[in-house]
Amino acid sequence: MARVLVQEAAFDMGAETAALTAGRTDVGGVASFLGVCRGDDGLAAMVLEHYPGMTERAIARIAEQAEARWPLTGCTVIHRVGRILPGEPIVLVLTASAHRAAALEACAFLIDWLKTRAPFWKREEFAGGTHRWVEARAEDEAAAARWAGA
Amino acid sequence: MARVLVQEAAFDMGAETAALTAGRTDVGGVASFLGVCRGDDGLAAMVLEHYPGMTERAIARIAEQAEARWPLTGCTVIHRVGRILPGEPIVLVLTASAHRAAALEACAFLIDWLKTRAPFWKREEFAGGTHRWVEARAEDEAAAARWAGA
Amino acid sequence: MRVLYFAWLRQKVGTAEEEVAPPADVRDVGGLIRWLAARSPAHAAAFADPRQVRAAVNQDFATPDHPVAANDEVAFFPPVTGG
Amino acid sequence: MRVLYFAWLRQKVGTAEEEVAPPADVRDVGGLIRWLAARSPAHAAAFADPRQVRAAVNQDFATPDHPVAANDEVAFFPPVTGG
Repeated sequence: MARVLVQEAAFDMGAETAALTAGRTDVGGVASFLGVCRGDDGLAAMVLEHYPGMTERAIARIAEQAEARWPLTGCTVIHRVGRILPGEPIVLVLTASAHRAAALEACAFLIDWLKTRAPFWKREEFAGGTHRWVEARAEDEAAAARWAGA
Repeated sequence: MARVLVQEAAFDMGAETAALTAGRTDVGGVASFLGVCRGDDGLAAMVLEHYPGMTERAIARIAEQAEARWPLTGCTVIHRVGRILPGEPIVLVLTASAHRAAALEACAFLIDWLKTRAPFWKREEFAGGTHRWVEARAEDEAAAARWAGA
Repeated sequence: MRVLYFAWLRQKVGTAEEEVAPPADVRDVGGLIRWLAARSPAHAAAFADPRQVRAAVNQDFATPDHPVAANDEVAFFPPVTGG
Repeated sequence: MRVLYFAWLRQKVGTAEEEVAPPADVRDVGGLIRWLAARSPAHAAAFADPRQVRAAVNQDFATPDHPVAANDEVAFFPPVTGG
């Protein structure tokens, strides 16, 4: 059962990682991906919107798929919403397993699927007050699609 | 230039991750792998030995290869030696990049190569005082070999 | 029927949520889009490019042929950009 | 020539390090292994299965045909098991 959180607040990656190994000795590795807000082209902030209810359920289902596909001992997905500044974390994916390959693959799977299947929308705010909705990228679709064939 | 540490002390994964994004806005993601000591079959402790000097250089070279192959903005490898208890971390690999695929692939590459190319030797200590040197695994060789062809 | 809009669809329609009572011949997501688009110039603008519109019915992704009924929650939004 | 042993090779030889002065016909890693193996039963036991022995010359991995010279640091150890 994955730990899934959608929240405005920052998260503590060290504490979240420690929680996946605390009190157990069957974990051989924890893979993780921390997505961070880049400050390209004078970006002042990223504003993330989600669909309360559906977003949490969509992430939980993606995590269930990962848990069905790889022998995970734990899985955590935390995705922030609201206004995020360049350099700040946006998303954290953690996967724990007895074996490293399972953890590493499940982590890559989860972040690829989050990018294309979880209802979040990003709006970029620039210095000067202009803003722009981020468009979906074909390469994110391609990255997610590679997990369907295997 | 990668940060490479071989040490007995524990490390702070959160602080190491934060250091790769601090004061910069060109990092889009940090991938990581935390290797943890499993407690299979009544293991009491794992004792890690290394070749001082050569080990640090070997890791630095593997990190240089990763930095040449993927556009990384930062890379950290910390490997513990000495006596490690089940549930405790052994190794941390962190890779930062503007794009997630580069960070995720470089992280998997580094841990696969560390397993087969860095001079560490593990001895398992069991309850009752017996011990056994861990043997190299063919599947670790196979995992490392897949990076040679691409 | 409860209709939700997210991201730029919300901005173009001018509301995040509305209660609607489409006629009986609106049976699926595609039919609902056509009916909503005729409600106002703002709705028409939001649905102008159907390739950029995604839908969910009762919080599950849905294609244009997915049925809709009176008590459903139907959401419209652009392709997702999380992660 | 400085010879180092690690892991179970160190335990079998009974020392972590020794200074040796092999004869001139010991020119490479393979020749050094054969010469060391003849030094004592402990050495012979350590080098009994050459497939389980890896070497480094001056802290770089080296194959049996790698040359060795008087001032080199040569290390012997089992296949690595880090990570």
